[in-house]
Amino acid sequence: MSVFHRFANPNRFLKLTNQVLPWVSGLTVLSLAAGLYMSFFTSPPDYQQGESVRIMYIHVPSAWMAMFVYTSIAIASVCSLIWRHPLADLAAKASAPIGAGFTFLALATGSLWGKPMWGAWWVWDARLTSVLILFFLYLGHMALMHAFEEQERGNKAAAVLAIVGFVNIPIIKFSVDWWNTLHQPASVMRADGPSIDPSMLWPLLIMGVAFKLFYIVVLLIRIKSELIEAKLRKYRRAVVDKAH
Amino acid sequence: MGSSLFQGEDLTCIRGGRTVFLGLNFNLAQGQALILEGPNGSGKSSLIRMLSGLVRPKLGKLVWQDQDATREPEIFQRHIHYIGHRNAIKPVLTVLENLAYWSGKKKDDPSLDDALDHFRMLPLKHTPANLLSSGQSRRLTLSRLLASERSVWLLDEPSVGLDVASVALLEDVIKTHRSKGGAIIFATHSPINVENPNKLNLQDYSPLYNKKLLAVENEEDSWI
Amino acid sequence: MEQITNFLSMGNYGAYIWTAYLLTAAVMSGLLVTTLQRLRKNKAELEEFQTIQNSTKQSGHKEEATRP
Amino acid sequence: MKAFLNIVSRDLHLAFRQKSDLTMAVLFFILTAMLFPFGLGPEPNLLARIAPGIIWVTALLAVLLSLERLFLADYEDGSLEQLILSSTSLEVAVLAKVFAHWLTTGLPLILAAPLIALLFNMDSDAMTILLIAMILGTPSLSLIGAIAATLTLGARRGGVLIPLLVLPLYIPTLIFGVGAIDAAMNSLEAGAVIANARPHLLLLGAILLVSLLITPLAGAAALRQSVE
Repeated sequence: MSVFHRFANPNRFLKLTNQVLPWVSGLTVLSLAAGLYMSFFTSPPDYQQGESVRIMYIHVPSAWMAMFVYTSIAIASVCSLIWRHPLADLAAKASAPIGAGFTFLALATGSLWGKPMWGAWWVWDARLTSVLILFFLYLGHMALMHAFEEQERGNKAAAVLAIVGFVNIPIIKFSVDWWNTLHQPASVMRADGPSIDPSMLWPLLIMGVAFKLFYIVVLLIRIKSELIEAKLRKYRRAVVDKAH
Repeated sequence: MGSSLFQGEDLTCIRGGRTVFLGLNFNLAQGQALILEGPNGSGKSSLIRMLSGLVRPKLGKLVWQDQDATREPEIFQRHIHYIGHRNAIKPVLTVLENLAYWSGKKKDDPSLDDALDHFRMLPLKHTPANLLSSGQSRRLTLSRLLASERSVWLLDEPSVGLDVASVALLEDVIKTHRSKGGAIIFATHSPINVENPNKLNLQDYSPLYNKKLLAVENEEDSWI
Repeated sequence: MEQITNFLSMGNYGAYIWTAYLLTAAVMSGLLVTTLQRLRKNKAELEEFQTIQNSTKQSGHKEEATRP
Repeated sequence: MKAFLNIVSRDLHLAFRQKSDLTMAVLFFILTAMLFPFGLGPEPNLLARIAPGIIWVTALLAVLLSLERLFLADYEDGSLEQLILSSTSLEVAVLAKVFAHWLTTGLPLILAAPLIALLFNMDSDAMTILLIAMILGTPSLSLIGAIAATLTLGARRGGVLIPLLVLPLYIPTLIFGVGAIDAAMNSLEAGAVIANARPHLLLLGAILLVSLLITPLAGAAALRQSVE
């Protein structure tokens, strides 16, 4: 009876993860160190914003991650709903806290950058508001996922929410172009090429890569942990079934 | 016995990470009655819900009149009537309004009166449903079977809350339904007498009771 | 010494910049640490279960063996 | 279409048999809005200035209160299973239920809004825009709310979860709803009222269109999961 072979094979996934993990972790440490060094020592102060521009090297990558992780969750949710792949559910579940963390960082570091530049910790402009909504979407996703007795139902409900909430992502991306706001417009991800100096662009990009690698490391460990939990649940059930 | 109406091949149901039953086959022909047996947790309700199309089988095939309907339960949903544990009765509506809504018929349709009469509910026709006893509610629910005129009935514990006389009414209705070529699948703990029924014991397909299946399940690497 | 204070003051933006970086470090290491802790806890529990299972399996085999 | 009207008339029927359901949202709306003059003082200019925000926020909370009931009764008494098994397309059924919900909560709110606007000294131009904005905005509130209502069926703390899921998604409607009235109040020439409010109203319309598209799909998917 080979019926169970047709499901995802978690053992193969675990084996692959264990092989990849040391390499990704090493790369994360390297790129993080290089990014930090460059953002403090090789990049110049901004001619308008002075040294405070150094907050950019964590603020902008955090904001990228906030959107990137949410997009990953939305893609995983589509896979979960259409192909019912169990690993997609685990990936979405494992990603949400990481995404929420980075969204919080984007908001907090933005606030710390905004205070000296704009004179206010917070302004209610389109970009900030839409990122705040994103943060609440992450919280709602996590709450919904854990709100059901049956994990399966939580996964599916959260998947629908993630897909519905995805409308927010283009709004965040283009809010600075559509509305004239205090927040500065995009300077890296532009159709006609980045508009900032290479001495600032490089540390920014390297930090961006470092954050993404960090996400992959934490994500893989979390999925691994979830898989072990699933195995534990199976053992516990077996004990109950035996007593039946 | 008529030709094959509804078939299941190698059906597997997994709920909350637990295999409820696996490798289950059944065949329902016109005029047949299939009784699902088995202790608590062997998956009787799950199977009935799967056959109604509410739950999709994880593995296996559902065939309706030689047509593969595994992916499109809509094919057979038009021909079945499912009655679950809950009665789907709105307390603020009258007995007749409740019946009319789910059978999709006008309130003055004579077949509604007939259906109510079969289950001795006609005198309560204009009573708000919140005044009904649990047995009366169940009888109202069962009268939908007659009003909706579907060929296959899927009944999950239809006799819950019914007294002996009402169970006899149900047996009567089932008999007429079968004689007209209808088929029926039901799960029950209390005896309902039907002529030459086919029986399916879910215990044989449940890893919880059939330890041979448990071994098969445990051997596999997949645990999610 | 003066170089270090200059570096730390960051053109008078030091308070904002260092708070931002420290906060980032705190959140990221927090994510990593909680994740690793959970993994370790789950791994330990799994090992416990597997040792119990193995011992019951062995004793089960013995029982079968002793039965004629 | 017939199935759509069937469901709408049934839900209206049910709502009219239980009149408390019908009046609760609108009573909440009026009472809550009336608290603000007591809290902020009766100064007419101040009240006129903040009226748009108060009307929208209280309307939003009133809709929020009614959301949990939208699908819960059908879910609990087994009607939802029968609805899914019936020949009606579930997407149409979701739209019908949402439409009935709007008729029983959104519409009364729109009818009550001019009363509150009068109490807050809003001028007639602003009141016209308020009504247009609410006609465009309240259906979106029902539509977006329905998604959360279907997603939380069977959840442990459904009632607490719905606000968490729904309020962030309501923010755009709130922003443009208030923005439209503010723009109308700030226009100096009489003819410019509509022109100033126009972009906000168009955005409200866009939100309505997007939610009209998303809600039936997401709602039907969530309903199917809820009975699985």
